[in-house]
Amino acid sequence: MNKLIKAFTKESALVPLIAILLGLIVGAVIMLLGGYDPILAYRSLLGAVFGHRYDFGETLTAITPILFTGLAVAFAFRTGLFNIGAEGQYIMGMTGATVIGVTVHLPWYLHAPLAIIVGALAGGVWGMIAGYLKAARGVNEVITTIMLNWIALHLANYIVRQFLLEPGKGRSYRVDDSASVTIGWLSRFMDDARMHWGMVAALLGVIFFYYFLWRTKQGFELRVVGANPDAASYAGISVSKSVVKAMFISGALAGLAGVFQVLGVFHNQVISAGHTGHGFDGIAVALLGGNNPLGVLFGAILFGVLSHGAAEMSFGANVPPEIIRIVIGSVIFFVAAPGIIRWLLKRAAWKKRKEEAI
Amino acid sequence: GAKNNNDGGGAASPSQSPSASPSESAAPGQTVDGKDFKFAMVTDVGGINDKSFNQSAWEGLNKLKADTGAEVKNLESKEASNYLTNLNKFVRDGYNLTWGIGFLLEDAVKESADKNPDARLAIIDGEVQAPNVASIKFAENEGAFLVGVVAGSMTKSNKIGFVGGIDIPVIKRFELGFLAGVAAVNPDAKVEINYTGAFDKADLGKAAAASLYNAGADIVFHAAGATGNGVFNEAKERNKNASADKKVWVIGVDKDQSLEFGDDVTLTSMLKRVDEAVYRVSMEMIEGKFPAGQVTTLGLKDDGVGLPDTSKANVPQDILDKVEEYKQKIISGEITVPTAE
Amino acid sequence: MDAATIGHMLNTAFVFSTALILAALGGILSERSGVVNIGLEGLMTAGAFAAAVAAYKAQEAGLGAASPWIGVLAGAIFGVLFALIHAVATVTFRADQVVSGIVINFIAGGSTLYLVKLLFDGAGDTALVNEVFHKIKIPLLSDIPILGEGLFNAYPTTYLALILVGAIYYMLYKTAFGLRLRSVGEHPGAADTVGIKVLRMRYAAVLMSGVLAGIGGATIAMTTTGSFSHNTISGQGFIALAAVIFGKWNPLGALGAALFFGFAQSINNVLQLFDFSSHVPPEFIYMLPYVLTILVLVGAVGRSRAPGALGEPYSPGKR
Amino acid sequence: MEQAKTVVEMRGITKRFPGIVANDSVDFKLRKGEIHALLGENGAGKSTLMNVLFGLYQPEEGEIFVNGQQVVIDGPNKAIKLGIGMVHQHFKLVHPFTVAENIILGSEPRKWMGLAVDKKRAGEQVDRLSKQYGLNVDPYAKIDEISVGMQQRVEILKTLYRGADILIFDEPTAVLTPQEIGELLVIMRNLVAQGKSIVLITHKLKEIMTIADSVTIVRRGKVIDSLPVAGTNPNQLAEKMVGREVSLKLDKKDAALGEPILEVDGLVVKGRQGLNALNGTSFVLKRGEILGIAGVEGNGQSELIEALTGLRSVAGGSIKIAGAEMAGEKPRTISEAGLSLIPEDRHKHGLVLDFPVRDNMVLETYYQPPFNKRGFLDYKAIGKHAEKLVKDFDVRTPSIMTDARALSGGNQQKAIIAREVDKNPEVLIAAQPTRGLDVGAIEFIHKRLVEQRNMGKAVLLVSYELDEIMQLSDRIAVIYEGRIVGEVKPSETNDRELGLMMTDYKQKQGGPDSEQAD
Ligand SMILES: Nc1ncnc2c1ncn2[C@@H]1O[C@H](COP(=O)(O)OP(=O)(O)OP(=O)(O)O)[C@@H](O)[C@H]1O
Ligand SMILES: Nc1ncnc2c1ncn2[C@@H]1O[C@H](COP(=O)(O)OP(=O)(O)OP(=O)(O)O)[C@@H](O)[C@H]1O
Ligand SMILES: [Mg+2]
Ligand SMILES: [Mg+2]
Repeated sequence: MNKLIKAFTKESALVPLIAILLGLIVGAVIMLLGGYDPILAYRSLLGAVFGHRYDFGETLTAITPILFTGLAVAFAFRTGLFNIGAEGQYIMGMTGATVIGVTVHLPWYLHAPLAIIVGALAGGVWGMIAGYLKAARGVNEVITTIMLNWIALHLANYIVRQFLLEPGKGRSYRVDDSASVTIGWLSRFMDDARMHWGMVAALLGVIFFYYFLWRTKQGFELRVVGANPDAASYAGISVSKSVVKAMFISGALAGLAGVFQVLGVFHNQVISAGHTGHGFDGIAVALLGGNNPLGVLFGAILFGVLSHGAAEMSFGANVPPEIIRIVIGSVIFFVAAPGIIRWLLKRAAWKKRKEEAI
Repeated sequence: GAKNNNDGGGAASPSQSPSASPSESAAPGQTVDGKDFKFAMVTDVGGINDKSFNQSAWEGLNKLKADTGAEVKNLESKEASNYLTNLNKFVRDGYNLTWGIGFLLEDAVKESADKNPDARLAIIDGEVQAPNVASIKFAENEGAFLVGVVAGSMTKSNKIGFVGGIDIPVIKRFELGFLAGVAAVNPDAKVEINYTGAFDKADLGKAAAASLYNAGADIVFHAAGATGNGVFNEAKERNKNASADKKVWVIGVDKDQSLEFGDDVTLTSMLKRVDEAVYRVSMEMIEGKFPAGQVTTLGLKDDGVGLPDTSKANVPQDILDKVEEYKQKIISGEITVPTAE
Repeated sequence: MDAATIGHMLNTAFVFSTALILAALGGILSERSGVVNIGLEGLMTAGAFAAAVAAYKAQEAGLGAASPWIGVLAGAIFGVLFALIHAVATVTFRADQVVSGIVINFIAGGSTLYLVKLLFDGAGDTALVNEVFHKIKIPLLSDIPILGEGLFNAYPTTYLALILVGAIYYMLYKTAFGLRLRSVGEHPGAADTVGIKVLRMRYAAVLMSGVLAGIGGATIAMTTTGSFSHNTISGQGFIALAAVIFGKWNPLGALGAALFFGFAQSINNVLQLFDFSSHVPPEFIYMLPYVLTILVLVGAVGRSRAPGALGEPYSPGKR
Repeated sequence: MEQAKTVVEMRGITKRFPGIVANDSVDFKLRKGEIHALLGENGAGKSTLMNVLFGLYQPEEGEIFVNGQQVVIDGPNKAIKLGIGMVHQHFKLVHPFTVAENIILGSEPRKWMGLAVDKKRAGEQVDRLSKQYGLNVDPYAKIDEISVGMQQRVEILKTLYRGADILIFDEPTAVLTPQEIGELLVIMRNLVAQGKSIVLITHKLKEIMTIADSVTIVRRGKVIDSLPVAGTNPNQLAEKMVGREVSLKLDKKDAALGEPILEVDGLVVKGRQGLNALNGTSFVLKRGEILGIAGVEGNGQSELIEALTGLRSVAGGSIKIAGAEMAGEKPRTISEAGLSLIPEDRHKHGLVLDFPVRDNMVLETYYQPPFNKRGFLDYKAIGKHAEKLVKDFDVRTPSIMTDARALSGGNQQKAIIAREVDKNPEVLIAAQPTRGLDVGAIEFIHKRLVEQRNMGKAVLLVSYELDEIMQLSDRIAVIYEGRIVGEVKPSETNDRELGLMMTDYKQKQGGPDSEQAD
């Protein structure tokens, strides 16, 4: 608790806040240059997120997958691995859940859990491939995960087209209702927003992330390997095993993002022409959150709020929604380069002093 | 079956000539007052300037605005989970009719319609079973048959190419119709099929076209969205220095692509009158004749698909006559064009 | 498979590879100086955007065949502008290089589309440029079997890329500038103590990577798409990054890697011409380039060794 | 005229780092043609002072005069122009480059109108310089492929190539073998003879007595004294630098030998290029003794340690700990069988620098009770344990939550020793346990090793420093080309004999078995 209080009073908490402010200012300036009204735009944005129960609910739904992929990327980072493959693991998670949701028929208390587990495993295995290739053959995980993203896309399309396709449609059959993880009463309360258990699971993911890495024996091993693999092997920790394990867990987290999109949001899987971007957004979220579980949570919220609100900005103020990517990019930029903020603050202080002197 | 019929009062049947522009077909014209009406459309990730499908739909709505004074608006989706939220934005804002453009939005339209029974929605290229939704589909196979006739008649090498986006039912209809059309006029011609796996990768389209042309094809029909831009670029590239007898052709899709890429490479295009359909159905909404709950398939009969007038530039009249002949046979039911394997 | 087919495949491979080669060269320069560059994707995006817009404007202004070259120039300039952000963040302010690279991708993706919408009345893509590059047959050389069709009937940008491979190889390994650049990436402390301006070298390298990746993006707009939209650059930057690593941070290696990717892509289309391909699900054919890449990496002996100080910001006071 | 002879004068230099005054108005004078030693505890501020002189740090206060002129040294470039060169404690060499490339870097000979580096001329220049000062390096060898001693010569050549007259050596001997040290001292004399002036930072009093003309002693950033070497002695120097009396002599009672605990027999281990790094190594270590492994670096010591600890696969032979076969076992199994290691490279192998001291203290035992409870770590127990070790071993750290990176080298080493000794091992391998440490820290560590032995444990000491081996060991085994070529008792041998055995054992044939110590 003490730590938490300290965290908010330190410069480390001030920097993200200033970074967000600066990011929004950058966005505003660009909107002004483009001839748009930033005040109206930001008001629409906030209105879109907090103005209505429905929008609030949908914002939560938008946060869920990127919270998972953000955790996935951050987890790998913590163990010394750069997982650019959250996208592919996400797709495999989707596919695993769809396969179970469509082809297996079970009572709800078995069906949904099975679909979740299989989806997470599928994502995990997909991550593990990169981990194994790194551990056994020394192949750089950056390359393999990039390649595996594309392979996952086409493999998933194949599976959907070959085994799950609803005739005449470009997508799978609908998953059984017994596999659905929507929360009916909450959706009704939220004015039909697509509420599902994924958000809860993602929050559990945050807690798992923290507890596993900092409280368990295995997490300790992974962190040692991440921080100094040489020292790890001197301490009797198997580096290869750790790498595989870490990529499995990271992949499973990303896979869960896909699982809950299928079971909670779409209820089917389409033959997809390209990547969703959730995996890549996960990298941004992880970085925004400094690879800390709590930071990732805040990062995902910020990211989710901004991107969900972007549609309303273009709806209400006619601003191209791309502006939000510039805002998010700038925020990450200022978070990553606190030196710039300090420099700006110093200049501001210096100027003030000069003015006072005159 | 019932769902494939447009017998809901015949309201959705456009009745003009194939190459008619929306303005000519707008029979009621300025006399209709739509000032109190609000229309909207939601696209997938492509956006309204995709030079084909979405753009066509948006043109239809803008025409409506010009003719009736109705308010129109669009939103493009950044990813699949935005489809529903974007549709709902309009539905909740009291829009009279909200369009989902493309089969990808089918499920979202269904869900929005179920949750908002008082709202009116419509879907292009999809089929939604709901009392407050109008579904508009196209018989792409019929149109593709006709361009197949053109290709089969005009190929010199007896090799023809087809570049598809992704192997999904809609595109399959293009492929099968095209194959049938070629086979009808030129059983000796061989059609090489190449699916690129994407609708948005011009580089893949270019490479696919290159391999088809290298393999001897002189005409390539694409049904691949923006991937098809690569097909055009490859053809242009080849024609730049080629002698007249080595000239290659592209058959465009959705819109009259000769307007974009020029007559020198565009042999003809397989039109899909999304603009017309959007305009029509919206107009019916204003007139109080919205075909709610109906699935309308627009084929040759309804001029929902067909060839543009500009085909004259490259396709000789005798072949166009043949095309017209086949068109009548399809309309009369003498020929049935396959829709699926 | 006959010689002509192989020649055609090689030709297609070069079309794919050109942008990858250029961007990978950019990646090499940046990373050889010790600055990780996952912003290649964004730099290429900026380059493709600028090229499409500038070439379009040039074409409108009646500049004709010079238009694509103006596009390439604009691509280089835009690439540098975005690379400058990366350089300021990572070199001056010592921001995490990975983070900064991701930021470049974000901002480049967002701002180019924003500008497209501003410039083209809300459209999601630029107007089509008709004045694009055309393949140039080199007399005599293009008559060589296989290679003639494969290599000597190519876009001017392909020749440019190949020349740059040689030039950058020479620069890195034969000139004093190259020696210093590499030393800065291996051991900035060592470079500093012999009086090399570490930060200045890194700026130079990162900015050059902006030029090259920008040109790389421009070649895509000026040869394959003829326009710019949200997916003109979709993943090529990451593949180029893979080529940097696969090619062991060496220009020749990266050339080989980029060609390999291009070739694997072109196999794709050729395979579909064979009758047996109708028995293979197309998805497996699409996967092929990526699967092949992984297999080759697994088979390749020897781990690649990254520049010693890659990813480490340099501050003179730190040990 | 004293002024004329002074080449460098630093006056009132103050350099602060966050939370510490590294140099507190330090005065320092270097005369032409002298070797001037800088002496002080770890963290006293020696390197900082010299980094200021070399322009790497800017002092907050103070003035610098070079050859009587006041100068501002705002970067190494300036220092180089002033004729100052520095051989850093941690070499500043670009490893994938060749020797010549490293030397010419930054001022390369050119050809083709400056376009290309003239590598041939570079090689010739390096060759010439190397011969002139008797340095004997191969200009075309890669840094990766040459020994540490050679690397240091490259550093020296770098300064000479740039025309340095004032050379700074920061702990040059910490990483060298006795042979290399001897050669370095010759080189330094050579340099002085050719008119260069040298600042020598070292912790080894013996070296100061041997080679230096004057010595300046620093403690906690302040100069304590500056005096000619003639007329002082090691004990006096040690006292001045630590501020208390230090016993340079180790009290050690006779060994009480127990049964054999570590038996290595015919050990064969593959090295880098498929050659055998260990070639049938055999020795026996008994309870209650310290066995010193003496040898020139690169004769299989690293491989021996890695094989013993399970980090490297064994191609043949056997390793028995307390009678149980351990060859080919996993590191953890071996560790649990009672083997502990103080690794040679504390930053790379011994510590996770970005982890707090607390976590580093359980790096090998985190999975055992009471630290691990059913898969979960008990940080209370771990913290308590760390507090105890920090106290018992006098690890100077602000808190157990301080990152290991922030500790000084001596304290990092103490932390490692605390951890390893606390495991209560049957066999403790200490590899270079005091490299780079000051006399105070060395004294502490040596005492701990002897303590272990007195408790009936076995200690295997691997060191390249003959002094340390001679002082600590009960028995010395000499390793040469992957084989134990002789065993002697320290009381029955001397530096010269050991040195000979280490370099060419054939002269002492008949040794290994007949000399068996009992
Ligand atoms: N870059 C730095 N940042 C912060 N503090 C530093 C830095 N360098 C040195 N210090 C501090 O300055 C003090 C003096 O360090 P210095 O390296 O000069 O010691 P030293 O006498 O060379 O020690 P050693 O014998 O271990 O080499 C140390 O206590 C350390 O805390
Ligand atoms: N980045 C840093 N920030 C703060 N203090 C530092 C930093 N690097 C080193 N120090 C300080 O420098 C001091 C000495 O460190 P140094 O590495 O010189 O120790 P050392 O005894 O010379 O060890 P070794 O010889 O093994 O390197 C320590 O007290 C440490 O606090
Ligand atoms: Mg020091
Ligand atoms: Mg030291």
